[in-house]
Amino acid sequence: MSSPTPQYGPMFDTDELVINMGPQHPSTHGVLRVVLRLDGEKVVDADVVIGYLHRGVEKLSESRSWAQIVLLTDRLDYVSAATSNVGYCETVEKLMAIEVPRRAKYLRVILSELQRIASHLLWLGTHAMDTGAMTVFLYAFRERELILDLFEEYCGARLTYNSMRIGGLPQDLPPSWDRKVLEFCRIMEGKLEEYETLLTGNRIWLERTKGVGVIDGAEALALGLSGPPLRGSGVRRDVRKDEPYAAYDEMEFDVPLGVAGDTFDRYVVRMQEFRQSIRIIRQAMQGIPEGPILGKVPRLIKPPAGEVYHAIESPKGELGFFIVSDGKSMSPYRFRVRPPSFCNLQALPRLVKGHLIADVVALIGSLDVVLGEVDR
Amino acid sequence: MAEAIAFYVLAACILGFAVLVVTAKNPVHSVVFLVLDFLCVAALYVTLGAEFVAAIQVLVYAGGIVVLYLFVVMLVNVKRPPEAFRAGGRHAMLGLALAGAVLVEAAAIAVWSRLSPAAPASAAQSLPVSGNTEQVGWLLYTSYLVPFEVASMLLLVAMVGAIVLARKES
Amino acid sequence: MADVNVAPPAGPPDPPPPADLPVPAAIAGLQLAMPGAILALSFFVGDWTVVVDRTAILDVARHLRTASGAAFDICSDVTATDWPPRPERFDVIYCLFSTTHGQRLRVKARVADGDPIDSVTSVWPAANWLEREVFDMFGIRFSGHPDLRRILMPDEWQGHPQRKDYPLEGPGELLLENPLDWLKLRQARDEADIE
Amino acid sequence: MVELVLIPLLKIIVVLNATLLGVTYMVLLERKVIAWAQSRLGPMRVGPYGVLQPVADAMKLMLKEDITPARADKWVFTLAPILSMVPALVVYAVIPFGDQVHLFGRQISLYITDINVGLLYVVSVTSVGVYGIILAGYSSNSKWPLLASLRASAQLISYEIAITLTLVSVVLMSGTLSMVGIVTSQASQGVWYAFIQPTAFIIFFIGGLAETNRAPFDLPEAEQELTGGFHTEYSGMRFALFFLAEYANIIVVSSVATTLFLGGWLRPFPNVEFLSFLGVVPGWCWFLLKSFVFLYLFIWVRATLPRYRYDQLMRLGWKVLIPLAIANLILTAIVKVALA
Repeated sequence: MSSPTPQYGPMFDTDELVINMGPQHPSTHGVLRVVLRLDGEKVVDADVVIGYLHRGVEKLSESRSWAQIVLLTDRLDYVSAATSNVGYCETVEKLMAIEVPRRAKYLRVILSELQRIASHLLWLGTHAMDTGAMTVFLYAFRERELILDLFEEYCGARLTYNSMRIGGLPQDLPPSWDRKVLEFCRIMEGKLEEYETLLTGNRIWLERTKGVGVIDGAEALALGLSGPPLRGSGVRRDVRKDEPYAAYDEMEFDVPLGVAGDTFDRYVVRMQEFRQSIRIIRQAMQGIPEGPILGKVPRLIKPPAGEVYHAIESPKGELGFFIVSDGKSMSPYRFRVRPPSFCNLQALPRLVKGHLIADVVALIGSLDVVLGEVDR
Repeated sequence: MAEAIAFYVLAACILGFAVLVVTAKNPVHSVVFLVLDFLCVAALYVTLGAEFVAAIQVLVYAGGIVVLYLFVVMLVNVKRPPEAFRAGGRHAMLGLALAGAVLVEAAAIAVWSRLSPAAPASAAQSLPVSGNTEQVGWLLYTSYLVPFEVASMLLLVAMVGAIVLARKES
Repeated sequence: MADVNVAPPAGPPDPPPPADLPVPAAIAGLQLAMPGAILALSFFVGDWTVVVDRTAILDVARHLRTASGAAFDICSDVTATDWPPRPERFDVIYCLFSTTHGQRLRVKARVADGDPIDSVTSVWPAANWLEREVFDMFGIRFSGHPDLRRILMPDEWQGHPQRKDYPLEGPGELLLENPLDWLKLRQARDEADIE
Repeated sequence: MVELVLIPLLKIIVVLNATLLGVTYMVLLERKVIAWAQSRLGPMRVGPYGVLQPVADAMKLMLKEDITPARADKWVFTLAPILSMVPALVVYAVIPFGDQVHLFGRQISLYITDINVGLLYVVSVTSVGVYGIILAGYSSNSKWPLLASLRASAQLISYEIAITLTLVSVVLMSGTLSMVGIVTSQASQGVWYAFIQPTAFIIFFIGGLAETNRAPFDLPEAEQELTGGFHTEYSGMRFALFFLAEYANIIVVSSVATTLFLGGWLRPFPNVEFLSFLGVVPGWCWFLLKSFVFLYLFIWVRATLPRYRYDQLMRLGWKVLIPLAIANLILTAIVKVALA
């Protein structure tokens, strides 16, 4: 309307409603707090408040030995501990110029991709649950359980694996583990169809996700999105392809891309990544060479003085480690994590603006943040 | 006898709730009393043998319109300053005058019907259908067709007007 | 487990690149465009680092973002390190990546305690939260930042935890002798808030 | 005296108790069916296969602390669950569970009463139930419940229109508003109205889902969005009343749908002679069976579908269901006049 906004008398109060979503809220995935300013149900502005799970991992690492930090990285993205392990170990290996045996590299790929499937399953379950489709949640957890079993058999833990060592891996595969992994891949392919039957063609699901939280590629890059949220906007950026680590340069896989950059495309990208991960696991299982699993690592890990940054593609996005060693003490001088969840979460206020409360929930789900990693 | 008792109890409730509607300090409480008032009115209709009107009363007034009142009251969060509760003022005088007018009108109708009784009561008997609902329907679509259509037209106009007012130019 | 007998280091080694190694086009372009801004060049285990002047950081960022030879469109990370013995005790570090050229670059600026540095949020919006975290953890002020608040620590927190002189166990100023007293105080405050 | 007071009183007691029992076991049924849909077992600990779970739930809810928030509107806060529960139970007065049975030497009809505006009674009484939700949200003095109650009021009013329009189509077919009359007219016309009014039937079912705040229209209590919706601040027995009211309403909608569209207590194909052996099964069994199908459908839908968003819900109600219902009504009227 061209006329100025109507001025209500003192009798009426039509202020915007400021509402606290979290830190205790069923769908903020932990302890995320979003302060929403609402006009009716429409979000006018959002302020993301984080830090409720801040444990000072970066500070703590400055007084832990290099090997001990592996298990701190478990607790960053606690639903995807193996990839965090890989990221940290590779960073230290880069700093110390340790050559990792090829078998270890292959195993890292297999474990990372299993972990990616597990993490994406958790995302799928919670994302669907947030939009009200609760059966998918239990289906996804059913399959995630299989992966946790595989990890348990490999390293004895189900969540915080501590499954990597600087220079390689702590142990070789247990007997007949490879068969079980392939069997899992077979099961998983069938189950993917099941999820897609419940969601991909579902009209309500389409209405809830299409056109929600649209962000174009350029803006997504500028806002620092990485991982599936960035690829959902059509930007071909995958650390596994751009800066190959472990044995990814020997794997053949596609990088699924979205077009519209909305919640649905982010969903589709992750659903495709399931299939790509299975493809990578199969290749790696087939091509896995014999040999040692631990490289030549000095008894006392004491990297030379210097700074190093190394990034890997975690299920959430680009997981980077920036480590400074002073070359003298037994622990890093500075240990910095570039958490993908943190940087992805940054885009939330931009994404939710103008959408409804229900979309806020869907968008938090579609960014797939883990607060352990956001707050560190 | 039973009917008379029911009538006086219901009438007392209606009047009591009506007073509460206007005296309640919280607008939401007012609306709640209004609902109770309407329910009592519906019960009164039932004692008169007009089940259809009673059901419609509950459905349209208690179940529909007052929900919208409540909606509005909650949405705009009406804040009445303390001085609004003070007695006196022009509004109070105006209200008193209106109430007086309504009272006089009601009394006039009562007196008038006493003087010339039984004229409208026979209309129901002459209808070709029996049953409460059918009679209402018959009357609406025969004798009162024009007023009925005019009323519905009026409502339509009001609705369109409301939509036009509420629409935001994009 | 830090060995207390070892004297604290006065800064990163920042080894200069070997003479026979060609300098990437992006850095060469920067050298050409802003020769005064670059203080040092470093190459270590495959990572290139440019140390630039604190006051020139915004111009350097703009150049690196827009120049065709650089086109660093992703700001992966903004972080800092603390070297207390050095007069300019902080290094603010920007990890950049270019999707067009597929290469990485680290930009580093030295900042003294209390000195502000220009915010690069206008160049890379992604730096918004990252700079907030650096502010929160190190107390480095970014001038021109749209929303410089603490991000991980509570707003009323005293001190900056990632500084080297900040004890690992925290300063302990919030803990009274009897934690119950503190809880009671807080409850009284909360109840006053509700009423 | 026996006819006038004792028998209706007994009927009311039986129906109320059966309803409350049915409601509690509806909760168990839902938990079980959803569990099976999700490859779980559901409650298994209390009694064999968890059949005593409702008892345990009731105990728990009764023993729980009944909390009233500090700045709640106390009267309204107490009134709201009652306003929600009472209409849900009062509706059962006109639901015909069966025809007449011979019991203790008396003809006893299997319904509490048959009033000539039965259907209108159902609609109007259930429409009052919305106050429970709205007032709960308002009186909690909490933001999430307030949002939920705003959603609820808009949703219930919108879908009530569509539902009522479909009911009018049915009434056009039956020519009566009496619930018993509608069943007997289906018997005399020899067809369930679900077959001649399929559009109305589907709209009624969708509207019923929305009216009872069930998935995919469970926005007023969308836990993932509104942290529990309008009953966020309620605990103990007052919460239980909301819970019971919701399930009582589901059973009401199922019963009404059975009565209006699936021939109530009639056996399948009431006019097909060679299927008359189906008449061995008493009418109330058919009624319960048909209602059960609906209840199962409600649960199945909940286990399958995601939730609509508020604006989509409104669009579906106003731009799809209501126009469809109106078109169906007009078509029905035209056909009826043409045939007459």
